[in-house]
Amino acid sequence: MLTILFDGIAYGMLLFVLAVGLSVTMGLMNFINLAHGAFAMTGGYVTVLLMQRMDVPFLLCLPAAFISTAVLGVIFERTLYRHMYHRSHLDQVLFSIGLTFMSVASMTYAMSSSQQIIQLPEWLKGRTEIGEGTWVLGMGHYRIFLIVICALLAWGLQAILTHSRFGSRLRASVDDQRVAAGLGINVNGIFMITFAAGSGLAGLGGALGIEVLGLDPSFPLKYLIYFLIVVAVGGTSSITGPLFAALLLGIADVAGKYYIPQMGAFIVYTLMIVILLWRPHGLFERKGGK
Amino acid sequence: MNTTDQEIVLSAQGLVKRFGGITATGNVSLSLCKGARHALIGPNGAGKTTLINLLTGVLQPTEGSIFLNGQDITRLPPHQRVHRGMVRTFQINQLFDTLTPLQTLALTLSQHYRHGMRWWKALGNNHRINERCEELLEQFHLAEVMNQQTRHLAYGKRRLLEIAIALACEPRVLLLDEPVAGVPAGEREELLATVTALPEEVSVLLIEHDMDLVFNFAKCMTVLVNGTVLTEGDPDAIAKNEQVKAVYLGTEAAHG
Amino acid sequence: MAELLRVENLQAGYGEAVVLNGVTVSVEQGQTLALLGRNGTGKTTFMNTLAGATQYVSGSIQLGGVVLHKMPQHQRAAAGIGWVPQERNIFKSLTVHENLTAVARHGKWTTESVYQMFPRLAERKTNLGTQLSGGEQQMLAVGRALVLNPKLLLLDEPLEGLAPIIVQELLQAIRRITREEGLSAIIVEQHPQTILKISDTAAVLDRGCVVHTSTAQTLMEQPELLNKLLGVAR
Amino acid sequence: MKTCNILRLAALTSSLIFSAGAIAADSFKIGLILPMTGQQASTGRQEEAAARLYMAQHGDTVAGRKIELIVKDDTTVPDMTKRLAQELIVNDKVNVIAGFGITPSAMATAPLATQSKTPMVVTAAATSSITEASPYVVRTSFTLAQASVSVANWAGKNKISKVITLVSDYGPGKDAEKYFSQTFTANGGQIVESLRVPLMNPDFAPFLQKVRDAKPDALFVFVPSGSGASLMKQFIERGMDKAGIKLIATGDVTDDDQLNGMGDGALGVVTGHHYSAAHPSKMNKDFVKAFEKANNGMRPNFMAVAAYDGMHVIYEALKATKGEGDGDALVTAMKGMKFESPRGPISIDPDTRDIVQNIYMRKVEKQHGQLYNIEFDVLKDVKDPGKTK
Amino acid sequence: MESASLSLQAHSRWKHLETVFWLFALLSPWLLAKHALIINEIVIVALFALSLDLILGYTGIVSLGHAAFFGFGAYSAALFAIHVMPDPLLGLLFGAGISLLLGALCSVLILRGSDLTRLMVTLAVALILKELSNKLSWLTGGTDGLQGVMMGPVLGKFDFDIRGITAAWYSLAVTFLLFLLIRRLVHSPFGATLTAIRDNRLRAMAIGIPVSTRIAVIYSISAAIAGAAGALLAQTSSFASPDVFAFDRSADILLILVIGGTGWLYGGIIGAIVFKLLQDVISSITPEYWTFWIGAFLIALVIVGRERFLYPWKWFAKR
Repeated sequence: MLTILFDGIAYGMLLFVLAVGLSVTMGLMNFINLAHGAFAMTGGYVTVLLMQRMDVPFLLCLPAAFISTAVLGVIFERTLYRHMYHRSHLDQVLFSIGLTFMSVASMTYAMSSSQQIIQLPEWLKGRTEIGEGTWVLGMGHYRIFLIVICALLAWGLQAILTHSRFGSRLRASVDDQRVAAGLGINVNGIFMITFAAGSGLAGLGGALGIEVLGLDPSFPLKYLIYFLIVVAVGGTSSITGPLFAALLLGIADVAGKYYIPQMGAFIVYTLMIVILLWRPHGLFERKGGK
Repeated sequence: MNTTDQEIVLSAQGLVKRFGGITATGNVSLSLCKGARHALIGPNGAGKTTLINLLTGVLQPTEGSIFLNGQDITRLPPHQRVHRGMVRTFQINQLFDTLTPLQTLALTLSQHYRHGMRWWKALGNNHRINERCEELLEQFHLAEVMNQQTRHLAYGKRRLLEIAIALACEPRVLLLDEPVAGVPAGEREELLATVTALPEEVSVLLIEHDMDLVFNFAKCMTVLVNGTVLTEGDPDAIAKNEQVKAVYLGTEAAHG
Repeated sequence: MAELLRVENLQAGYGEAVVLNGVTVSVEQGQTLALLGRNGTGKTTFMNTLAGATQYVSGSIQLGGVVLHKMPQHQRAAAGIGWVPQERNIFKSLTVHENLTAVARHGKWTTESVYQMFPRLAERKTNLGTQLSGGEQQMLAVGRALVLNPKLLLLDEPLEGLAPIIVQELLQAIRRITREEGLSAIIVEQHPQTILKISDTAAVLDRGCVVHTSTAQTLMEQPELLNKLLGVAR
Repeated sequence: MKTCNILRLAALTSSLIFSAGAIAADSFKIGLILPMTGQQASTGRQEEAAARLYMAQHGDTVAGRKIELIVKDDTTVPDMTKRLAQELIVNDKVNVIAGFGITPSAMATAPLATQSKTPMVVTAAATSSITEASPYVVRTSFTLAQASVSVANWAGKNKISKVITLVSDYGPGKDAEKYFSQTFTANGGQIVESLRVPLMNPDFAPFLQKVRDAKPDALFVFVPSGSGASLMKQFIERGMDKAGIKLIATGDVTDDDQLNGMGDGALGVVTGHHYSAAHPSKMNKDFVKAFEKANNGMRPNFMAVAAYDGMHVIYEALKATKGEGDGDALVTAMKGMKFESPRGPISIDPDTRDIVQNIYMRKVEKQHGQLYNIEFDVLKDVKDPGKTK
Repeated sequence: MESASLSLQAHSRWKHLETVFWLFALLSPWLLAKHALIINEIVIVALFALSLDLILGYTGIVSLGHAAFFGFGAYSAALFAIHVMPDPLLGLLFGAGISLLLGALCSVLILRGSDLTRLMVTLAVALILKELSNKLSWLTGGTDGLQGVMMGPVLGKFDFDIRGITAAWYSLAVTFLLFLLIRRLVHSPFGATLTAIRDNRLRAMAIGIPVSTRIAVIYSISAAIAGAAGALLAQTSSFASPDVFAFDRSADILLILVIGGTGWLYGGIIGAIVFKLLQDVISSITPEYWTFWIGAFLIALVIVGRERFLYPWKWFAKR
């Protein structure tokens, strides 16, 4: 039972890292970026290329995935996305889906359509078990690694957001864009950095996810639904919202499939409908927010 | 105010609205007679718009009740209050941007005449509605722009349409929320004229800061301060009222 | 005395609603202007326009010789505008301290000097913006503008809706900032009596135009005029 | 009027493109409908490459007729498959339709084959019942029943008595589950539990954990080839091999296309399947070499070999009918056809039009630094058990 | 002053161009007999897009799960043909009717929340239905799809032929009739109240429009039309599989509608023509990489602007 909980947490944490960037762009910039998955995929492929062709160790690939997608994010933000901020949501959807289509086809062309597989270092491959009987807790080392990394990230993000000057300026910009700018905060610049960080996180998530979710060019579309669920359920006004939503989703999914396998696919969707009917703006609606 | 021999159309009794711990409206009672010209004034943040939202059903009061023509409407949804004759305009234009003034009015009228579910006939197929549309467009100086999309109209014209829509609903009680706010000088006269020329049988509650309009229009005034009624009376009495003066000019009493 | 702010024939508004119809005012170095007018006459729009938060239409704004009206909003703080918005607009997910540090610029006014001026804020350093009372929020809004180390302080209805004792405390503080520290300011108020006492000059807005300018003293001494311009009267 | 013109222009352009192939009036056309995009895209890629390889090796003229291959992407949407097939038959007048990545696509198209008397060579979809959907269906891939029954038989003889089955929740998966269970219990084994995972399933953890908790002797798996790798890794990560649970599967799980990337954890996994890129015959060695050469080192998998053999069946039928393109004659010629394929000897069952082939038991081993499915046992001439009961 | 009645009805009057368009469309199965199949597919997609336009374009309700109704209609019609009778028109009515009921049920889900909430709730409904169609294999044939759908002749006379001419003609005729209905509807007072709700819900309430009821009604109608489109697909392809509920289908239809432009009826139709032809032409040239060009097209469309890109002739449109 504990093992199931553990697996659910690991899965949820991974979803969190993948989706948090999307939640940030939606919440902060009111921009619907359905191409978020494409950034995640890019991060994944960067890792695959580095590991397969250049034998770069896995641990080094992670920051590389983050940085390269973040840079890509900045480039896209400056050249394309910024023209889309003032457009209607439907245009944004059309635009970002177009981008996703292109990325899928380009990736198929460049990397072929088959599943990519990476070899984790040995120390990540094992498994440790604690306890006995119903309370046995079996932990795959990679999943421990995932939980640790993602928890650190979540904690780090939270720390940056709550304890750094950048964080307070970012929160100020989200709270009240107009007044923040009027008090000398460069809201556009902050948004750009945030967009880059969001893309970078997606890339990192993509890299971390190869082992669990697999990686092929259809990735951005395949997991889009999951990202959107996390964002919708978690709300777009905090870090804790998506984190909680992702964990809930991960645990519910894993536990649901374990205990009632024949209901597997229904659980997540039903849960989402129920939550959204109960709290239409997500679990962590900002008080008095829009 | 002379309420004894006149029919009371709208009355609010002991309205209280709290948001969390904050009391936005504290025990406000108000009544309008048939044909009333009543102004509601008060400094910013006095709770005027909250009061309008309570009356029209956008917000539910925490306490108190509202009667329209003697019927308790406190729990009715907004659109049913409209059916019973209470209509409002908005401080910030709330218009149908992609429709023309003509379409807007035709649609409002057909909804008013209970044609809102008719789907088999074209809008504009009804003689009565068309004629009434033309009258309203004429009356509100909108005839020459009737086929332009509302979002492309001049601000003053949109303000006029805002009131025309309300009148199309043939209100018995009309709540006007700052009708001349933001209207440039050139387009102002037209608007003032239409407000003063509203049909006599309609009871009007006006929220306004423009003293020209208030004093030209109102036969009775209520001063709202901090969510409660400070005083009520005819314009001259209000103009002379020291308490009101204090509120507006900020002698020490104002903050007491 | 040198002229600090010069606004000429300013037109601005929100979207297509033009609220300011050609406003011309000026503020001298070290002086305080009381900007008066009834509700909806354009006072707040004027302040917001200086801070860059409205739709600018035409006219010019210069602050200490620098052209302001074409400057992006976020650069105006650096140019010397210290804005205290009407609704206070405390950043609600920031603590009191963060509200100050997030925007602070180097200069004479520091978070410490703000805490000295408003000891209540020092006590509530770690509280979130939303947990403050109205008066404390107003103090924080003023403090937040001060740590920008502005040349010109824009106070938009700083006394609105506050308890009398807080009003006094704030008035004291404002008087200290403007009179003793010599910071130039524009103060918007609906209640002229309170504010004229601590101002040098006064301007009255009606329907987006300046309908009266004089020294604060002159206006204060004419209650009839005041009532006509600002009271409940024709 | 402008709308009209533009519409006409669009129609004209499209008709030009549609009819471009029709110029060579006497060519023999094969319409190959495959998923070329989306999650099944690798199937399409393998098959197209193999078909083209076959044509390159055997020339594009057979019995005096020029062979023309038209490839269409059905995006794995059955009604799209059907429409494309219909267009190929009606407009392009193809003589044979081939491909069909998933069972519903094949099922949707089968009535069309009957109606138009067009031979339909199924080179991918693997549910038993497809060949029964139309008398014009000929299959050169495999059926899951073939593979599953063989695995079940092998398991019964190898001290495996308690098994949990884990299959993807769709037609082929259900087939695999059914035929494995039938055979395995008939041989005295016990099925502890039958798990079905959703087709779109990102994480196998809960299912594998369930298996681990139940501690059977072996886990029998069928998932479509794309998910095989991640299932395998999670199997190892969960330490199930160390807990004494064997992984037995149909060959989809250790798909040759992916096997090499799975890493050493895959070593020793036993699967039953009809093709391995390591099949020790000269023909296969040549095939693999040519395929890898033509496709940037991509290793052919069982999809590729099915398309390769599909082309062979079509070529031979055409030869047998002396270049006549008549559908009935072609199907008659295909029935009972027997030949050597890179996978070994195969034949087309004259009664069911389904493939009869050897099923090999293989174990993943390392050869020349690469992972391969190395055959160690063979069940000869396996007919589709789905039809022989 | 121009008469109000004239101006008001100007929008609902038939334009010549429309007449020409529909004449051509209705004749197209004969004029372009070779392409009857793709015409049929385009028509079905156009009808589906039209149904989405009713809620998205005219009422401002977003949906990422409209395939729920499409698929429901498809399965209903297919099952009707198998278990009750093979008459296409009755099956169509049945499919549309069942979808109407489903739409009415689901309309309670979309009344609250933001656009994102609505997107996700509608999406979840479609995905749950998809899963159901997979699980209830005794009824639906599971993943393999529902086989053995044998359709009778249309009106008892016209058999479905392999060239797809009857199918195209049948779909066109149904779509045309439904289009006429929809066209009436959007130009009626009822239609105007929908636009009012889209433009400004607050004001719509303030002129006495019962907003929630209206949304529920139009949502159900839209569901019925989507169901009819699904039924057409199932009938003309004699097949239904869980794929009819797929996310891609909902997403594609949203794209198609947005490509053509929302809120003027022809948007969905033009979007369907453009998208399907592009897909067909490009994917027959490059079956593996056609999505790249579709993506490029979408981006270009958004950046250049729909008006300039697609219809220089948009002057005859509603606005």
